[in-house]
Amino acid sequence: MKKALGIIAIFLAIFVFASLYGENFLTGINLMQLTQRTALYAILALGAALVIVTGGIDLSIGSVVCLAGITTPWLLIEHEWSPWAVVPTVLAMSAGIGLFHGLLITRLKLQPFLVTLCGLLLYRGIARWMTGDQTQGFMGEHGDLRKLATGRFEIPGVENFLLPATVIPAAILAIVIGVFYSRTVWGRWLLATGRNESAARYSGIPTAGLVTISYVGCSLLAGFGGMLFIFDISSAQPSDFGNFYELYAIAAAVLGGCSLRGGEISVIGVIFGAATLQVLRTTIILVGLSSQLEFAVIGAVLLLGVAADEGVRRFLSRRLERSAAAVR
Amino acid sequence: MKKALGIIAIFLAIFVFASLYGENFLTGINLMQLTQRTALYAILALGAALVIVTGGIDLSIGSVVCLAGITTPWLLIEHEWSPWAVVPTVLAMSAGIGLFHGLLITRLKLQPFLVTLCGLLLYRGIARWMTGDQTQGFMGEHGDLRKLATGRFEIPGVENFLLPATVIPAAILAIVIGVFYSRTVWGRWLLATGRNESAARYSGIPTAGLVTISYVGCSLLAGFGGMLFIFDISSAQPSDFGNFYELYAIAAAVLGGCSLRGGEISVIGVIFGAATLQVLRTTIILVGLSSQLEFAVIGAVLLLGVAADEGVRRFLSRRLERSAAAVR
Amino acid sequence: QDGTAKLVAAQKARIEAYKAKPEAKPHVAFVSNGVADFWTIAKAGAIAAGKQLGCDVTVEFPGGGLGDQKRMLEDLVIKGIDGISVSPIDPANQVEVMNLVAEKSILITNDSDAPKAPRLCYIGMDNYEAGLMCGKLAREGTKNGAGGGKVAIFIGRLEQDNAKRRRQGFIDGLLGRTPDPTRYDEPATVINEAGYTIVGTWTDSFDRAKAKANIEDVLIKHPDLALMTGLFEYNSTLAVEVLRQTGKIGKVQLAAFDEGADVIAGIKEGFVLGTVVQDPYGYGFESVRVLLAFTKGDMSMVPENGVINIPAKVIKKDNAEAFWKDLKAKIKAGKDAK
Amino acid sequence: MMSRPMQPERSDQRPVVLSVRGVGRRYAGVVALAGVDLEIRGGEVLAIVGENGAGKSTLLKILSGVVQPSEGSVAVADASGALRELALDGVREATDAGIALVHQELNLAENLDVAGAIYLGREPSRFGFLDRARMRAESARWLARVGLDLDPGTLCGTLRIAQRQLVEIAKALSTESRILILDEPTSSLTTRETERLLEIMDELRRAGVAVVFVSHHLDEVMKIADRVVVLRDGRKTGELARGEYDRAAIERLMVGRDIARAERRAVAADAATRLEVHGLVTTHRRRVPASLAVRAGEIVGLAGLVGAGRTELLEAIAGLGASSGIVRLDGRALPAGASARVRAGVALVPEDRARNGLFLEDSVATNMSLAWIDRSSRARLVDARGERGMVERMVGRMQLRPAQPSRRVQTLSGGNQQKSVIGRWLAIHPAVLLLDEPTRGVDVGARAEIHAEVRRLAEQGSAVVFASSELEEVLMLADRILVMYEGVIAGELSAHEATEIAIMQLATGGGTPRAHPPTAQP
Ligand SMILES: Nc1ncnc2c1ncn2[C@@H]1O[C@H](COP(=O)(O)OP(=O)(O)OP(=O)(O)O)[C@@H](O)[C@H]1O
Ligand SMILES: Nc1ncnc2c1ncn2[C@@H]1O[C@H](COP(=O)(O)OP(=O)(O)OP(=O)(O)O)[C@@H](O)[C@H]1O
Ligand SMILES: [Mg+2]
Ligand SMILES: [Mg+2]
Repeated sequence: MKKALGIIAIFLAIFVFASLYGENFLTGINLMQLTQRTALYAILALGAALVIVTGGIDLSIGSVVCLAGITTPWLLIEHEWSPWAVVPTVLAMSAGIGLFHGLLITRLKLQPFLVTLCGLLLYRGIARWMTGDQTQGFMGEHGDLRKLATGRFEIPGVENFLLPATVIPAAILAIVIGVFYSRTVWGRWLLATGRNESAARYSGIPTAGLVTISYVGCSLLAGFGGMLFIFDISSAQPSDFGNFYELYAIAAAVLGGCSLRGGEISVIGVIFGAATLQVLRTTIILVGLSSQLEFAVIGAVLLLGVAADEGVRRFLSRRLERSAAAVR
Repeated sequence: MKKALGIIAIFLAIFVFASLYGENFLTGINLMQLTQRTALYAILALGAALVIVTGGIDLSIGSVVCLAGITTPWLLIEHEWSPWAVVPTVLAMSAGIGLFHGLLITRLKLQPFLVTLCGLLLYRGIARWMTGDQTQGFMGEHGDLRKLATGRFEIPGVENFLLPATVIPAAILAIVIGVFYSRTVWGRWLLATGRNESAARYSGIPTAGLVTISYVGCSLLAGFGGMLFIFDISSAQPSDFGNFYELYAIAAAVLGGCSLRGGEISVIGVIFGAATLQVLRTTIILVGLSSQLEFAVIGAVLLLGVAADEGVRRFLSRRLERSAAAVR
Repeated sequence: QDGTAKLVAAQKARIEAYKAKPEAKPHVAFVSNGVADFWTIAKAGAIAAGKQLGCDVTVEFPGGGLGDQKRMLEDLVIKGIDGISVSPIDPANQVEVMNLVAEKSILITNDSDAPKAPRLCYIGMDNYEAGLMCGKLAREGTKNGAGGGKVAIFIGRLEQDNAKRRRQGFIDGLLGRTPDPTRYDEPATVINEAGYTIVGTWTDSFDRAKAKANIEDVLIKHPDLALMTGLFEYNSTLAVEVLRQTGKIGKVQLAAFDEGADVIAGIKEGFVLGTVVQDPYGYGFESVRVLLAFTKGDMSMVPENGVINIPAKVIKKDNAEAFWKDLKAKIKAGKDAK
Repeated sequence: MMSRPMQPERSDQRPVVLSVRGVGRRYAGVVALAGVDLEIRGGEVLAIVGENGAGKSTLLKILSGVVQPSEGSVAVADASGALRELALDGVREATDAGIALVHQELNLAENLDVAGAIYLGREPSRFGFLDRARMRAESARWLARVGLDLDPGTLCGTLRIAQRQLVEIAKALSTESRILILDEPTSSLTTRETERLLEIMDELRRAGVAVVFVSHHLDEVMKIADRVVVLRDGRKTGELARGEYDRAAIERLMVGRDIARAERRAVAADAATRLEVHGLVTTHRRRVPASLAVRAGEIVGLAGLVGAGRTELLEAIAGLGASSGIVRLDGRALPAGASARVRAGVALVPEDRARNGLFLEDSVATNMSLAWIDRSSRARLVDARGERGMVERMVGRMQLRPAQPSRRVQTLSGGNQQKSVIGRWLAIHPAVLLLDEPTRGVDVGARAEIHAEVRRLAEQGSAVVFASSELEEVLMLADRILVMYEGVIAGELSAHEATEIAIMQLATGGGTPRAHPPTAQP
């Protein structure tokens, strides 16, 4: 929680700014859409956090989003599979990818960066080849299935705001992952493994298995996220769908307090990290800045944010130290 | 050198394959163009290796390539500066970017991944905003300056093969960097810093300064590379120029034996890493595979390569252990 | 289809209502399908129209494909924009977001049409037609020489509808087939027809270094290549560059697309057959003009079939100079407007 | 305090709980262990001694399943007492068989709290969910047992090395194993904690637990061990029961010769002051400024309990960590920052060698020449030939084993790793040498060598300050002794007036009117 304070502060600052200067920022529909996008990206970011906890990294998230996302309409529309077969197939394929990464990393001891970088190229390549670089979409069909991402729920007593359906899986995942790391034995083992692998091994912890499972989890979430993404946008091109999503996911996780050295996680932080990125992007349009500036603004604001966060942290810890000294 | 053997073997395997099955692979012009591309990417990869040695990472390489590359014709053509002013300005700007990264990382102790990820967004954003998303090119002018990248030299006694001019800076850089790490005190200290930062500090090594210089070097090479790239391709579009180049650079460095945990470098390995990626790309075309498959093939071949490399290494070390015992 | 008709009717009703009470200071938007010079010229047109006719204009370039375009359209709707002209990346699958725009605002399309969407009109040309022009240009160029030979096609990517149509048009034009926009030749297969061998289509996902490498590598693989075409602006520009660098000028013909500076220079020098140019400035200008008229309750400039045609032009040695001057003036106007 | 006699029982009637037959272990290039037979009985304390690199840690790791033997077998008694051969291929199996090991090189996950570290791998849980309350309560009990006054919620990353050592011991104790294996558990503990640990070992022995431990401190060994096994070059050279051994006998079996102890010599009374520390305040927590002066040729020892602040003081002098105050060398005030101070000639051998001293993946040569290459470089170019010569000489002088400069430090035994760090600084003749626990994990012979080297350096005019938790070492090496208590220099004793009792009195606050309870409570 303490680790998340920084990103929550950054988020609030941007939110307040956007409310003041953005047109129609505080409208139900905008908040709804922000919630939707945050939920989608949060699912990827939670996945990224799973492997970051182990001290690893997954650069293939964007490509798995692409492959899983593209495969869904490809099977449904081109091959006319039933949704009941497609969803499990896509999820199993994503989990298989994670398993493959995990085994290469834990058994063959290859560097996670390298393995998942190859993955980044490989899965996108497969998606492009499989579809012959053709856009894949639902052609207006399977509206019911797509409700998983496009559905909206009324909240009793609240007007002008409908809750996007994606919030439900995102919230469940967040809670499960949060509980997993703070309350379960395995979560604790993973935290220990992430920071000091040999200490964990000496304590009899099956580190290889746990790390492998983390990669499975990450790819599974990426695949699940990819499915929801394409349900949401209804069609995608294999060559650009999901490009750079791994960076957004990792950025959200790191902003949210996961150290890339491993062993740290804050689920609340990760979600606020994802939300911050989305609010920033929307703010740029609603405030009326040119979209050419989007990248520059996001980069500058994040950099300022983390630098300020670090500055404040240092200032506080110095104050704390001094007051502790005064007490003695 | 020993670390480079794996990638050299992978390179040779691909090279032999391409010679056998690729149309016109072993022609002077193809080898010349491969040399040119390898030299260009090797400059970026050497830069990436500089920060990887410190245990850091630089994700902004592609964006610095873009900013430096775009700024060059922008100043030359749009603002009609003289080349004598433009080249130093662009290089100074690149070095400044590296200094900025280095200070944030060593003084404010921000995570390299986060700082340079923000850089990735920021510099591309600046390039897009500065040029109004307009393609920048030389309009057929400054042919002399562009000779830096487009020049070709005859090698006495060799026919059908001209040496691309970019080989000269690449070779000089490789030698300087190689000597730096193996022969100078600072190089040795940087290797030590990458291995164990805290022990380096305890040994009186000015770690912060050296690490900062490494980031300066990386961005400087990225900027220099960006300049050569645009000399070579003559015009570029700010929104896509240099996209993903950081991944190619880092991949080449890591394939070449730089561990992302820091403290290791092999200049020869890095160059072969860069060459491998380029040969692979060309091979796909000359062998006649669909370019849709390019990504998939690169990813798969690299993965296979490193896995095989690791396998062989293990086998040898096990043999060594056994034979050592037999000697006694 | 029912829903589409309803949305069209709703938009028309909204426009009708503007007759009584026109928007005070209308705000309209122009959304491209990516980032390119083509679009900066369109932007110049849009902004010039905004200045001339008196309204606010927002121009957005989605850099990240479909998802990005969807996000921008949603955000513009939230912002409360009066009308949007969009170049849809994948019309068949973007029905929902276009419905959203039509529901809350007014929707027209440019550059790439979405006839099934509730758009009130389309401003642009037919990419198949333009491709056909380019193909004919290539056919003439090679007929003057030996005729026939190996042909290579370079294009940024093939996913988008306009790219597919443009490529197909080129092929049909080159081979002298009877035009049929619904035809589709697989990119992976080699076409042997009418004395031509189309050896392949190479894509690069907008990575120019890669695009250049593609051309270089194909020239190595096929030293006897007779003709090539770059169907996106930079493909042609890079083709010119490679021809210069490898000394293949005159040996390999080039039929170009769009108005890259190097391409125009090549036409003037005489080693580029010619280029097919669209009028992005016109797309931008017309889009704003039409949307603005809507906010005043005026629908008169929309023809019966809903297509406002702004045809492509073939630029050859004779008209290159005049075209280039005019273009420069337009770009300058656009920049100054910013 | 050291007085309570520890009564041994007749141990050879006890049941054998662990037995190894002909175990050996080879690594690329060395034989770490060869043909060792050993029987361990319940209710006995078995000490394993030997020089650095003799194979002690390797043997212990084999016993506890961390390392697989290249040959030979390990058998463990099951519940009925019958020996069952175990293909020990993992820590888990060894743990299940009732074996617990405390490693020589400490291994705590820094992001866990102390309770989490103690119960890592065996967390009390209900349906897979942690039972935190129980974990905390029980770990508090185990911390008290080892005499560590620490909140179980403290993060391990903030612990100093002695505290980490005690946490690891508490962790091993908490498994309530039948066989407890401790690899140099006392190397970073002060007398008080060592004393306590010996008592615990005695209690465990009475409860029927088999305790195996390694120590380079023969007095500890002789006080508690029922049996001593001596290893040399990976082979067992002797096994002595209580009563059969004395110090000299063991040393002879270990080294093959008698160890000469260096003579103390006097510091010239008129020697100039080299190092002067004035009003040094570290920002960490102290407000009490420390001041001290060391003359050329003088060796000053710092004594104190765990957490007394010796490390903090030495690090501040070396320019590490934020501090204010003046440090002068030969009258000149030194700039802040470790690299400036090293350049001026102030060197520190840190107490935590794995974290702050060594580049584990690098070779011995690289580790040793790190400071030297700077001194000898021309135009910043490394003198490669000179470097090779220097390293070879230093390997000989420090008696590194195996004497291979190209060996990765990680594969050296603990004591040889320590020698590599000291060698790094001896190579540059620093004007001021600061040593924090200089002989941690170093064997008797090598310790004498290191002492001799330190003395030689002092004789050449350097000022030496060292901190040691071993009173014996302080008494043996120092010309003058400063005793620290709760971050303050509580008193000063000259070599001839110093005794263990006098030091302990100052170290526990007896020298000052303030009567805080000592850090470590019984
Ligand atoms: N992983 C390894 N790879 C190669 N050699 C090793 C490895 N581990 C230990 N050795 C070698 O095995 C020998 C025995 O080492 P070990 O650590 O058992 O010694 P030790 O008796 O515990 O010494 P110390 O008292 O210094 O701790 C040494 O020569 C050491 O260099
Ligand atoms: N950087 C730090 N962070 C947290 N606590 C610290 C730090 N430095 C010192 N301390 C605390 O200051 C006290 C003094 O520690 P120090 O290590 O200097 O003592 P010491 O006499 O060397 O004892 P030890 O035998 O543990 O090495 C300890 O209680 C320690 O917890
Ligand atoms: Mg040992
Ligand atoms: Mg200490």
